[in-house]
Order: sequence, then C-alpha cells, then structure tokens
Amino acid sequence: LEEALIFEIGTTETTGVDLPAPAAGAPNRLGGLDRAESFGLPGLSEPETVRHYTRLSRQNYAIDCGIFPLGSCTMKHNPRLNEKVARMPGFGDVHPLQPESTVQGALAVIDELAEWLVTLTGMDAVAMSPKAGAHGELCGILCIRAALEARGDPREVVLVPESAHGTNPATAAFAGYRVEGIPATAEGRVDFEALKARLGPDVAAVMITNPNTCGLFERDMKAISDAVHAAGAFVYCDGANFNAIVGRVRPGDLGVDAMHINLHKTFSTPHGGGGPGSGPVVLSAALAPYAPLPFTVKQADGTISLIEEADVADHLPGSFGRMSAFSGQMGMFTRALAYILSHGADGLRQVSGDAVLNANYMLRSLEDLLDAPFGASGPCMHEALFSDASFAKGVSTLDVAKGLIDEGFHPMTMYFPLVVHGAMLIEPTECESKATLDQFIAAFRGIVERANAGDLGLTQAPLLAPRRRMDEATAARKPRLAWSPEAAA
Amino acid sequence: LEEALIFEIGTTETTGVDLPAPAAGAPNRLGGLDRAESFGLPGLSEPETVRHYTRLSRQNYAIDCGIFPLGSCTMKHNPRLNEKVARMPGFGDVHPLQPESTVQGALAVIDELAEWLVTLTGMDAVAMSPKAGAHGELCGILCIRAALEARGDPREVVLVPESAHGTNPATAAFAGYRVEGIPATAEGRVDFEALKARLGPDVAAVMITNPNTCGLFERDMKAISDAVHAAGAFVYCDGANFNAIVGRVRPGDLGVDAMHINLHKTFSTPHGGGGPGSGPVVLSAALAPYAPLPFTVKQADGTISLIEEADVADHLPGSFGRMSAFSGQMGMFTRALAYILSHGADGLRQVSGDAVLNANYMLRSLEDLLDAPFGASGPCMHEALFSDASFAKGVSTLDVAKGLIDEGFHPMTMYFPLVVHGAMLIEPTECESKATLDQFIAAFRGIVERANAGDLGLTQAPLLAPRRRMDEATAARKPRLAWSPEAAA
Amino acid sequence: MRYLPLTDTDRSAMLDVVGAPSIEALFSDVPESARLPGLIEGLPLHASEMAVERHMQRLSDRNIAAGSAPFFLGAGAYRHHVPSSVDHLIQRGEFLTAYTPYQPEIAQGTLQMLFEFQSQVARLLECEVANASMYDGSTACWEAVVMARRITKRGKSLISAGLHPHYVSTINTMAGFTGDVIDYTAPVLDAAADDEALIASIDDETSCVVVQYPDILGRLPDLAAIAEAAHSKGALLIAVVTEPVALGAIKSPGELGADIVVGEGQSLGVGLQFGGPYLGLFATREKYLRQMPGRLCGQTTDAEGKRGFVLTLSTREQHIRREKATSNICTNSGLCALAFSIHMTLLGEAGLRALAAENHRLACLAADRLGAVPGVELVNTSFFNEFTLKLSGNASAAVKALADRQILAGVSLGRLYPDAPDIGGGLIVAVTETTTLEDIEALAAGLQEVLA
Amino acid sequence: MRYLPLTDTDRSAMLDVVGAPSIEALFSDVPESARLPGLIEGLPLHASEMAVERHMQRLSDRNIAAGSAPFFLGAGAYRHHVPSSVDHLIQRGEFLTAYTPYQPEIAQGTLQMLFEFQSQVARLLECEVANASMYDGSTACWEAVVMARRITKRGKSLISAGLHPHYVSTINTMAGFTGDVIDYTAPVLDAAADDEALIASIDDETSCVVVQYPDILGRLPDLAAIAEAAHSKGALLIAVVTEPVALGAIKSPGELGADIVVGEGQSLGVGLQFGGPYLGLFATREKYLRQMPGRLCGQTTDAEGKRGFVLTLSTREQHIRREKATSNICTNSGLCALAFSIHMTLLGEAGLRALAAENHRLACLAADRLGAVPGVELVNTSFFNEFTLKLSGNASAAVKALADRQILAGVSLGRLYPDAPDIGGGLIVAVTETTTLEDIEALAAGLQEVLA
Repeated sequence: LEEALIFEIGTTETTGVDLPAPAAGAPNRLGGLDRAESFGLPGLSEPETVRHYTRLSRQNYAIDCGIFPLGSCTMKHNPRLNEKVARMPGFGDVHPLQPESTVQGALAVIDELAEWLVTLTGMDAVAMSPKAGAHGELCGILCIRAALEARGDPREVVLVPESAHGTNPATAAFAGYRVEGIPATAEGRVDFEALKARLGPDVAAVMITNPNTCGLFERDMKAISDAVHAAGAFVYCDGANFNAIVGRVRPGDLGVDAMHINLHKTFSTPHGGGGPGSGPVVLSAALAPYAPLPFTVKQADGTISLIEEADVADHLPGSFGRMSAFSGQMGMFTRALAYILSHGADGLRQVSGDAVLNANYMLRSLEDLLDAPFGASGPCMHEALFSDASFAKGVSTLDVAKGLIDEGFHPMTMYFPLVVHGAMLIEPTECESKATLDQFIAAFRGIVERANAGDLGLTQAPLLAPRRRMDEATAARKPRLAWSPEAAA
Repeated sequence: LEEALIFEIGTTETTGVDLPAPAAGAPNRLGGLDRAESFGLPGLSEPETVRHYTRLSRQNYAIDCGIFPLGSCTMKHNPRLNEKVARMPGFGDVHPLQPESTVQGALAVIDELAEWLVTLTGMDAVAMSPKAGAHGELCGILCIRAALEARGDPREVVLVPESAHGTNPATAAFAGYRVEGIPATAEGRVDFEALKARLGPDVAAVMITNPNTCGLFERDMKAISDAVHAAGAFVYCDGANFNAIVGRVRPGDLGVDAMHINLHKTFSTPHGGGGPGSGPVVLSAALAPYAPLPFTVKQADGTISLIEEADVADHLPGSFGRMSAFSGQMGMFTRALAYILSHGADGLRQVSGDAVLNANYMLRSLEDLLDAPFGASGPCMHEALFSDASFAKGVSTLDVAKGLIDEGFHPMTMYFPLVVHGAMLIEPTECESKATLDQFIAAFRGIVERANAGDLGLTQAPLLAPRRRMDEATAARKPRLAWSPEAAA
Repeated sequence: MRYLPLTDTDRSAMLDVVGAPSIEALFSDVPESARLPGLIEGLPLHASEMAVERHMQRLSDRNIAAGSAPFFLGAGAYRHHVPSSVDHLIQRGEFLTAYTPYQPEIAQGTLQMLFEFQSQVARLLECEVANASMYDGSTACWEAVVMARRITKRGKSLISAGLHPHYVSTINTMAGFTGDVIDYTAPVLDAAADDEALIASIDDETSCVVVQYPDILGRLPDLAAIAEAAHSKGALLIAVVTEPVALGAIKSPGELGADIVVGEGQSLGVGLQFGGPYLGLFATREKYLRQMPGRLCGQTTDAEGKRGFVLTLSTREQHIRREKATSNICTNSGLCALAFSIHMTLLGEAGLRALAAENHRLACLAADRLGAVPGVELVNTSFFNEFTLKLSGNASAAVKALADRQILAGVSLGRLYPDAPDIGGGLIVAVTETTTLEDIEALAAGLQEVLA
Repeated sequence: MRYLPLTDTDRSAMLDVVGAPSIEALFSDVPESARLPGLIEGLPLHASEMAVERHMQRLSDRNIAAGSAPFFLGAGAYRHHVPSSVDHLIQRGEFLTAYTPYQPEIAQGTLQMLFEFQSQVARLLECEVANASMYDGSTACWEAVVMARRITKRGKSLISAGLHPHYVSTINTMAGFTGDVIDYTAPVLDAAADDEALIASIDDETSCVVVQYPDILGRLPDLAAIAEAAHSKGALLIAVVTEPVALGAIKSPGELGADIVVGEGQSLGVGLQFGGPYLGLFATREKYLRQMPGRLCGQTTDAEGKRGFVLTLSTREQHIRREKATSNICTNSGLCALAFSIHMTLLGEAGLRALAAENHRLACLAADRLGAVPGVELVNTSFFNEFTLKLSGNASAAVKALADRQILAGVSLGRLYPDAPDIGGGLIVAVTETTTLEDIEALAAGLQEVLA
C-alpha cells in the first residue's frame, strides 16, 4: 500500500480540529486585506492524520530501529526522560520575552548548562544562542573577527585542513575570509610543518577538527595552538567530534580559542530527521569579550539576568551583537542538561571511553578485509576510516553502503573525508551493544567480501527497502518541489 | 533482521535504570527470607530496550496503520487527547485509597461519566467498576440473580440466542445458571415465537445482543422485553454493539434491565493489543438496588462520596458486593469521558449514523460478489455479514482473511456468528474515510474474485507479512509458554 | 467533528450507493417509538480539544496527586518511579491501538512481548507457567480460587487473615452465588501473621489456602510451612503478591511451595491511576496448565520454519468455549502487561534487586523514625516496604487530619475493616524509592501534631 | 549507567580484540599533559532518572508557564493550542531519532513529509517554491537579505520600521562583517505603518525592502504598494511573517507581490519553548530557486518507477559546496517542520480560516476592552491578533507590576527598543484562541490598577 500525499486525500473543507465556525458579521479590523480566494490547503480528520504520519514514519530508519554508523555525525540514543523534561510546562510553555522574574528556572537551565560546558571544555565562556553547529562555527569566527578588528588588525585568511567538514570553509567564506587549505600527512593528521610555514600576519585563524575526520587525535594540537597564537591568530576547533574525548580531554588545555558543541551529537538531543540542532560555542578569555547577545548573568542574590541590548553596554561592550532572535534553542538545552546530569562526570568519561572502544573494535574487526589507510597511525578515536582500495572494479563505496540497507542497517558515512578514496567512515557511538556491533560487523564483512570479489549484484542494492535507488539526476534537473495537480500526474 | 528475545540479548547484570547499589550491612528486617539465588531475569540498557520494543511494535498491525474491519469488535480511532488527559497527575498519579477530600476530581470523573452513560442509555443507574465487557456481563447477571434471590424466586435458566457472543453463555454458566439457546429466524433475528414459548418460571433472564451479531436491529426488542418481564424474568442486553445506536436509540426505552458498555468499543479507549477494557453496566430501576460496590454519591454540598463497605448499608443495602478491588478502570473513565465530551450529543449521533452508513456502503458494495445471507432483511446496522457460499471448493473464509493481509489490511471477523456458514463480519466504524473504504472494497473484491474462481494460491497467504501461517497445532499440542535455554534451541 | 472523516459530500455519494435517502432511513428497523427524533437531552454539544482539555485539567487539579505531597499509601497499590521510556513505548500506535493478536502473522510484536512477559512473570514468581495477564490482582485471586476448586474438586477455601480485604470481598461475592464456602476472619493487630492458626484450620475438605505475601499489614507469613501443611491435606496453596517489587528482596512464592501464585503487577510500569487499569499476574505449575484461566501465548514456527508466537490453548477461553470456559476473562490487560514487561526489562534482575533494596532501606528508616513518634507503635517485626503502625488515636481521623495538612499518610485499617473497630488505631504505611527523607520527616511531624 | 549497554565483560572481550590493555590506552595519542587522570572536577556523578527529573521539575516550577496565567505575549512568538496528536506523532522514534534523509531508500517518511511541508508553505504564502526549513524567522530573514544581494548584486537593504528588532539586530550583526548597508529606523507610536516614507527611500541601489506583515506593532502595511515601488527600482520585496495564523485571514504576501517570503513557523505545532527551537519558513519565486538557501526535497522516481522523494539541488549547500555555499545552514529544523506540517494538515484551509477568525474575534474584543481602560489608548487602526496599546505610564514597569500579580501582560516596547525611550509607553498585546474572556478581564483590571 503506497501512502498518498495529503494533497491527494485531503480537501480544503475537511478539518481535524473543532473550532467555532467564523460568524458572519463579526468585527473586522483587517484593513480590507481579507483573504478571499481559496489557497488549496488540504485538511484531514484526526484519524486520517494519525494514520498518514504513522505510515510515513514506518518508511524511516532511525536510531530507535537500529545503529547509525555515521562517521562524524554521532547518532546516539535519545533518552525519553529528556523528551519528558523538555515538555514540562515551565520549559515548553514559556515565552522568550516573559519578565525575568517569571522565567528564573528557564534562565537557570541555560546558566547551569553553560557552566557544565565551560567546565567540560576548560574554556572561559560560552555563547549559548547559536542554533546549530554551522551557526556556532559562524559565531566562533565572528568572535575571532571581532577580536581582530578590536585590536585594529583585520586579517584576510582562514586556514582549513583538507579533511575538514564542508561547513568550515563555508563559514569562513560567509564571514568574509579567504579560505586556504592545509595538507594532511600520510598518517592522516594535519601537516604541522606546512601549517607553520603558512602562518603569517594575514592569517586570522586556523580551523581544526580534533579528533579529526580521519578519526585520529591531532597529536600536535598544543604545538599548533602555540604556533598559531605566536602568529597572532586564533584557533577554531570544530567540536563535532567532541564525543570522543568528553570527560577526558579539555580543549582549553590544548590552546583552543573557540569551539562549537553540537548538542545533538555529544549531548544527544534528537536529530529529528534533520534538526533542530543547537551549537553553543565555548570561548577562550581572548574571545569572551566579543560573545554575542543575549547571555545570562548570575547576580549576587542568586537571581539570573538575561542580558539583552538594553544592558549589554554595562556587561559586555565588545559583544558583536545578536545572531538570532531570542535566547537560543531552549528545548535543546533542557534535553542536553538532563543528559549531562544523568551521566555525570563519571558517566561522560565512560561515554568517550566506550565510544572509542567501540570504534577500535570496529576498526580491528574489519581491517583484514578492508583497507584502513590510517590503521597503523595508532588507535582511532570514536570513528574508523576505511577506503575502497580492496573493492573489485565496478563496485563502489556507494554500492557497499546500499548493500548494508538490505542487511537491515543504515549505511556508514561515504566519500568523506575527501582525503581518502571512496572513504567509509564508521562511528558506532557508545550506545551500541557488543551484540549489535557483532551483528553489524558480520553483515558488513559479508558485503565487503562481495565487493572485493566483484559481485555486481551489489550495484542493484537495495532490493528490500521501501524504495530502490532513486533517480536523483532527474530530481535536480527538473526540480519538483511542491505538489500540484499536474505534477502529480 | 529477526528480533531476538530479551532472554537472548540481556543479562542479569545489565540494567537500564540507575539505582544505588545495595549497601552491605544495611538494616534487614526481611525475617530471614532473603532471596539469595539468581532467578534469571534479563536486563537491557535503555537504548537496547527502546530499540527492542520499537522493532517489535513494527511487526504489529494497528488502527494507526490501517482499518480493522472487525465485526463486533469495534476498533476505532483512539484520540491522542485522551491519552494526554489520562496522564494528568490528578488522574494518573492518585491512589485509589486516598482520602475523599483529596480525590474530588477523580470522583467527579466517575460521576460525570456515569451520568452520561445513564442518559445515553435511558437507564436508571450504572455500575462503574467492572473491568471489561465480560466482567460487566457477569455484573449484570449477578444483579439479576441478586434481584431474583431478594424476591425469593431463584431461577435456573438463562436463554441465549445462538448468535450470541461466546462470553454470554460463559457468563451465565459462571454465575451458576443453565444455558439454553434460542434459535434465529431466517432473516437473522431472534425467533420471538420460540422465545415466548420457552419463557417460564424457571427462566431468570434472556441475554440479547442488540443490534445483534448478524448486524441487524432486533425489531421485536420491546415486545421481547415485555414478554420476558411478564414472565418474571429480566432482559440482559449485550452492549458490545452499542456503537451502532448511540445517540439515537436508548436501550432503556426498549425495556432492557441491564447492559454492559465496552468503553473500548463505543467510547474508544485503546484496545492495547488485548486490553485493558472497562465494562460499566447500566441498570434498570428493578436492578439498581443490587448494584455492586463501590459507587459514587453526590452529596447536597456538591462533594462526591465513594461508597464502600463502611457505608453501603446506609446507601444500598441490597448491593451484591464487590467485584474487584478499588473503583474500576479509572484510566479508561478519563479517556471515555474526554471522548464523550469531545463528541457531545450531536457528535455521538453522527458517530452511529456514520458507522451505520459505512457498514451499509460496505454491504452494498460487496453483495454482488459475496453471499449476504441477511442482505434482504433491511439495512444493516454497524456491521455487514457475509457467508462463504460463493467460494469455490478448496478456498475458505480463512484463506480470504489471510489474503487481505497481503493487500495490507487486517482481516474481518471470521466464523462468527456461528449461525452463518464461513461467516465474514465486517465493521468499518465511523472512523474510516470513504477513500479507505473504497481501497478496502477494491482489495476485498479482488480476493473474493480469486476465491470464487477457486484460486488455491490464496491458501498460501499471507506471503508478505512478517510471518507466514503459523503452526498453531503444535503450539497447542506441545505448549512452550516460557523461555528456557533448552526450549530456545 | 475532528474524529469523523466523512464529509457531507461523501455521505451523499454513499447514500446513493446504498440506495437510502438519508442516514436516518438506515435506522428504519428501529421502532419509531424508540427512535429519538433529535439530540439526546441534557447533554452538551461537541467541544474543541482545548475545551475538553481545560475541563479535564480542572477536574485533575481538584485531586492531590501523589507526587505533589508526602505520600505513604500502599495496601495493594504502590507508587514507584516508572522510567520515561516505558510510557513512550506503550504509546506507540502499533502497541496502543492494536487488537488482540488473533492474526499472528501481523501481530508478532504483541505476541513476542506476551511470551516475554509470561517468561518474566514465571521467573519472578518461580512458577513453571504464567498466563498473559488478568484484569487485576483481586480478580486473579478469585479466579485462582475457582481454579483450585476445578483441580481439587473441593468447595472450601481457607483465606488468611492477611489477605487484602478487597480481595476477600471479591471472593465472597462470587462464593455467595456459587455456594463455595469461604473461611476467613479479619486480622488482629498482632506482631506476626498467625500462621499456626491458619495451618490448624486446614482440613480434608479444604480446596485451597490463600495467603498474601507480604500480607496486608506488611508482615511476611511462613509460606513454606503453610504450603507443606496444605499439601499434606491435599489442598493447594495460593500465594498472593500485591507488591512484586518485594520479590527482588524476598524468596519467591514458587520457591516456597505455592501451587498457584497470583499477583497485582501494578507496581511495575503501570502507575497508580486511582485503581485501574491494573494488571493481574497468574502463574502455576505446568501440570495445572489446562485449568489455568486467561489467555496464553506460545512459541511455534511458521510455514517457513521461522520462530513465531501465537495465542494458544484458546479452547479454555470463553469466547470459544462458551458455557464451558475456565474463567470470566476475555479482554485482559495487554497494555499493562507490556508496561510491566518493559519496566522489568529495564530493571533486569540487578535493577530489581537494587530497587527492592532501596525500598527496604527507606522503609527501615521510616519505620524507626515513625515508631519513635509519641503515641505511635510499630506493629511489624518483619516487613519489606510496608508496615503497620498502631496509633494512640483513631487512624482514620489521623489520615483525614493529615490530608488537610497535605500529607497523604497511609491507609487506615478502619477504612479497610469497618466491621472490626478494635483495629481502628492501625495505619498501614508504605515506603518506596520515591519517598524522600523530607517526606518521612513531614509525616513524623504531622503524626506527632495530630496525635498530640 | 542506564544509557550504556557495554558490560565490563564486554569491555574486556573487546579490548582483547583491539589489543589494548585498557580503554585509557586507546587515548595514547593525546599528550599526557592534556589527558585528565580522573574525573573532571566540580561536576557531580551520574544521577538516576528520578533524581534528574526532580531537579528539572524544580527548575520548571520556578517559571510561570504561559498556560497558568492570563497571558498576552506575542512579538514574534505566539501561544496557540497544539492538538495532542501533533506531539504524539513527532515523538515517534522513526521521526524523532532519524538522521537527515541522505539515504532516500530508507527515509521516505521524512522526505515525503518535507515535500508536503514545502507544498503547504508554498500555498500558505502563495509562492512557487519553499524550502525544507531554516533555523527560525530571524535567521531566515537574514538569509533572505543575503540572497537578495546575490540576485540583485546590490548591497543596500532597506528595512521597514515595523520589522521585529531582533531580526533587525541579526541582520545588522552580519552586515557589520560583510559591509552591507542597512537602512533602518525604529518605529514611532503611530496609527499606521509609514509605508510612504519607506517607499520614498527605495532607490536604484536598493537590493531589497524588508517588510514585516503584520508588523511588530500588529499593523498591516500596504505590501502591494511597496512591492510595486520596489520592483520599479529593480529591488526585491522580502516579506516577513512572524504569525502564520494571520494568513488564514489576510491576503498572502505572495499574492501581494513579495519576491521572497520568510517567516517564523512557531505558531503552528511548535510551541513557545522560551524561544527555540523554532522554524524558519522560506519561499520565493521559481526563478530564484537556485539562489535559495537551505535544504530542498524533490519528487522523483526509483529504479522501479515508483514515486519517491529525495533531497535535491544540494550543490547549493555548504556541506557539499564548502566555501561556495549559498547559506549558513546545515542542520535545519526538520522536526519543527514536521510539527508544523501535521498541525497544518489537521487544520486544513477550513480549520486555518476558523482559527484565524477566532483569533481576530477575540483580539477585537480585547482591543475594545483594553482600550477602554483609563490611561490606555489603542494605537492600531487595523490588526490581526496583536495590537499595541499606549499606556499613560511606563510599559516596562507595568509589565513587571502585572507579573507580580501573575498576569503576563504583553511585551513592552521599552524592552525591544531600549534606545527609543519615546515609545516607552507602548505595550504589544497578543490574543489567540487560547485567550479567555476572563483573561482579558484580568488584564483590564490589572492595567487599571497599575496605571492608577
């Protein structure tokens, strides 16, 4: 049974809510702008609505259905307590502009979470308002830019390793910087010598991911930071991989000036099929004076103030301004705080330990069949990287990924990082049991054996999913982005 | 991927809760009864637990996934508001023995729902405590028995039509009565003449289902009641089919003395894969004095009292006693009340109207292909009955039912009522849209055509479900009712 | 009408197919006199979701929720912390809105869950087989008495004084109609259950002895001795467990020799809910399997040899067997069984033991603290998480006075035993992991005040 | 640790496979000096679910929830009744815990939903194409300004005085770094938006005109006239809708000529949540499609010819395009889009119209009642569900005084415009279907009291 579109089963007369019918002759102060024409929004009764979305959902894979071995995307279990907490009326049903005295608990959540983030990272301050990781990156780069401008030393270049997430160069460019790459060494780390050679008075910042996207810890991180600082630049760390070291290593101790934290990765707020995220940015003492609005300040009497435009001059005159309306992703803060409190200092340390153990177990259980280009570079961190070197001609990383679908698993991250050919990046996270890992490994080995043997049947996978491979070329060439009676035909 | 049993993936050491480890040397007042040996209960972490039950759930069909055309079992949409309401702390988190002053709202729910039930049925009183339909039947029969005994006229026989639900004779027998059948007429109704002929001083009650299980309204109901009453007996009405007439016909006007109401049928409390139910019993003035404990009484000051053993002598000395601990299925009462308030008097009338319309639409859209034994007996009520008369040899009602599974639908009720050969009883309920009915009819017609043509492929159905047909014979012959390491082998 | 998908256009089109002029015409078989011409009087019209929610919220607010006050009620229903994932999972539509799994091909979710539930219950109670649930503990208990009669062919049931009085009433109601003889006396405020008197009452006509463990006063009867005595007279021991968490700390009824174990499973996963729906547990020896009431789920294979589960032995059930059924249960407590099973899976044996230990630890603290209040005496020598206090004043009055102070103090024996006024000073107090030290202090202070 | 499945037995076995003596040994690449030998200081140990829930509940209880008091705040975030089924459905694990649908074969649920969402948004706003959501209204607005620059190759943006000041700040922050010129002045407490002045400021260097509709004071600017003026100078009109419910009553920005329409979708399905996560709406003309930021879902077919949906045109996105991306968005607001889409499906056009009518009806009642309070003057001549009052006293002080009386009165202009003290008497009041007549009376009485 294929699920129809709401436009195909609903009508503009049907509704799943009961509201008084608009009364004729009611007062009208709409200034003559009444919307007269029908605009074709279909409605469904509640039973039909529940069924439509239930059926749609059943076509999805999700963490609740199985492992997401997505390198660099950290998909972990979302505790249901956190969903409950976020829906408490004092969090879910408060307006962002309520008087301070009526939202002390909400402000306390922000303040308490901020304190945990600062402590866990060993930094000086945190900007809570960025709405997702990329937004956090932008926030961090804007802090750097504000700091440089404040000292009258605007610079032009941001250095980004080749293995970086695509958002890094995008962010730097968005903030007006020219982006230059830094090569990687043969063992998969930043080429420190090349980096040192490039540093100079035009370099504003270096953006580094650590652990990096090859799944390796940047051993030279502290030395890199020192060199960058010596050159008058700042170190931005992409915190997407913070899960690998949380509770064990503090980026502040490595000389980082700014790092965003994807709450939905390390602190398990639900990914929701593509968001919302939340990207608080921890800042060093050098950057803290330029943090964006708004932020919380704990007063001597224990009350917490929300500092906005009206008070910023008294508290943080260097603030570069507001990055969005209101105070950030409160709904994610409550979840992240509940997650952190649940784990505690001991639990978070166990999180990174188990995440790294699971990744190494994966690495060592597969490297006899698959090329692990940096397998000899030491233990991996929270993710294991492989290349397509062993595959026979005609079979690609994509085919292996789709083959996994037929085995009941979500594919790993493909073709990223770019520094490895046909990259396969696997991050099991700490939430997977040994039994699940063993199941995944067995299935994956089976597929890899087929790929290595050149079984072209894999190029037809998946066969058992709700859909076969999709015609993405046509989708992009002749985009159909909204339903219309004609397009449906 | 097959889902393992918790016994195969869990261990007795694993747990998905965080509790302080039992302290050695803590006080122990267990009287030397400490449970020393392991008893082999497996635990799972929260992520594994969520995944296990999520995956299991995905092997289920449910109202949220599609229509349940189950005659006599009324599976309708369960509004999510009702789930929310039932979980309000004042309902979900109150103890049944709390002091009256602290549960006035809970008692008001019972009282308010009771009033609706009495008004909708046109009866005099209602016993709220029965825990399900069958329990309600028992309650009603016990009221009758108590009333007869109170007048010193114990009787021995209960008459039950052949088409009755199996619970009817079971209940009468459980309460100590001898059960005798009443035949049906050719048009599918109770044979009034035969009934009249059987009435006599040994007959305690007649149990009638109206609308009956052939989907027909018992036209002679009032006359039957009068005759039964004239013979000194009582009329018990099985209320399983109340959905067909709610808001339009009051059983009290038809002379009924007792009728249970399946809240999960007519008033849409969730069926939950087999319960909980709730079976309040409405009673006539003749039976009300014998109703069971406990019950609510509204005092002059507006407060509501819960009458239990301590006060029963002052309020209802004839009460036959308690049918279970505490006050009934509160969690179902809140849901049913929310359902009733949402629909209101107008909505409930529409409910029965749409339910009957949907059933007649089904009947008339299928009767050209399928034998509808009582299709000429007038409009059906909320369900349409068919027989297997048109099927070719080798194909059975069961095969057709399983064929529906492959089309994505839950089967209809099969082989019930017993008065029709290879019965197929279809009840769409008012919650199905015309589009869904049309889809179902199209699929059903396709299967019936195959059955009529003798397509033996149907005997292999289902092919597309999570499981093929199950070996039920072995299950019953060599029951394996609990997991053991040996049994798993 | 948000729950009704048909539009007026649909209705017209469908009436055309049906060949009826109106929906009303479809009710032509109903005698005119019984057909209401319009809306039922005295009832309001349909209401928006917001309006209904507000109305229900107002009613809810008129109750004192257990979680919003120091809370000490037990006596057959216990407040435990239920992990959030339990409620999340039971609300999945595929569980919540599924029908009884009569079509196993598309109901393996419910069926496997029931099989796991039966297996968990059997292990918890240490019995060989358990069924897929009953309505609640009290009806399960009554069904056990009926089952014992079927097995022993004897009609006399001996009920321990420690059995929950509601359970006793439920059994008595049925016995009043079936002619069974029920031998029962209410408890006295004594230090220990009078097991010896109970044992002395067993004779050759005794069908079963029904003993609650821990009992209504929180005491721990000597099940092993009673079992031995019962068996020596050919009677069955029915053990009743109203607080399954206790079995994380104390020996199981099965180990101690019970033939049938019934229980109230509400403690795990289900919540208080003002008394229902709850969850009847029912387990017994394999040899009595075919006399057991209720639905059963069994393991088998499908046509391709895959493991699967089905409802089985349904020839015992009333919807099939009609007047020869073994019990009065049809719809049972499937969803509550699911909640119980999920909670039990989260706990596992280690978690259940830790939970029980925490309950017992706090109960010991509370017993000492409350027993030290002037005018209060601790009755129990042994207990798990519930014990009885003897107050110098009337306990029902104390409970009311404390409720006015927003303290939910426990269950007075006077409420449970209106005909036994000599135990009016008795107060049953339950303590669980949800009880805080502040709660205990509040109750101690409150008791001191109202007894002064 | 309830969230961690590995047992110590598992860990040992896995370390054997890995060939490491301990988990610590796996961190050997981290310099000794940066490796914490033990637990991070200053943080507590792990806590039970019950303990965490209690802690969070205590914090929650320190807030006044909107639903527990007369509540009149709007100014970019609106309290509407969200049907229970919305929250139920978005909590299904398959939606809640799914990843971005990069693997369309096993993500059709999310993808079809996004396609339906885009289609709903396009119809609501009457634009040809809409994207799959942005972070929120303010960032969507800023992205629209950036997009206009890409299209027009001009660097001057004209911002209406009626645009939400937080949105203005957000745009200004970015302009401070990119060198764009932003032309904006704060509003004055006037009867109508000064559309003529705005129109007069459009010139040949203007990239876009940004107009909120209804505006921050609840006024309804003449979008059609502004669109015409902008187009005549080669500039784009960006319309900003912070209250989408309004479009059930008033003409859409698309119909009135807007080139880009952005909005805050929070009103439908999402809830207040103290400001986030919210939902950015973004729609435009098809010809600007490839300049549009954000993720897009498109219809296509699979290898068997079945209709299906995929993320498409991702070469505009930063995770692919790196430094050549069109926007700063990667993770978006998928789950909020789902909530919006479900709520919109439940409403349908008929429901949205009824909802808007009810909002307007109550707002008219409230405007009349509040405007009649001594010392209070209604500023607006037209409005939808939000209007501005001019108080005789300072509005920020009145808001605080009313909060002490448990009345959440609205948003004072003084808080939004700290640098424009001449509008300190302004109070923005929003009224929705959740507002009761008692609420309105309470506010009227409260205002009278605090202004006296």
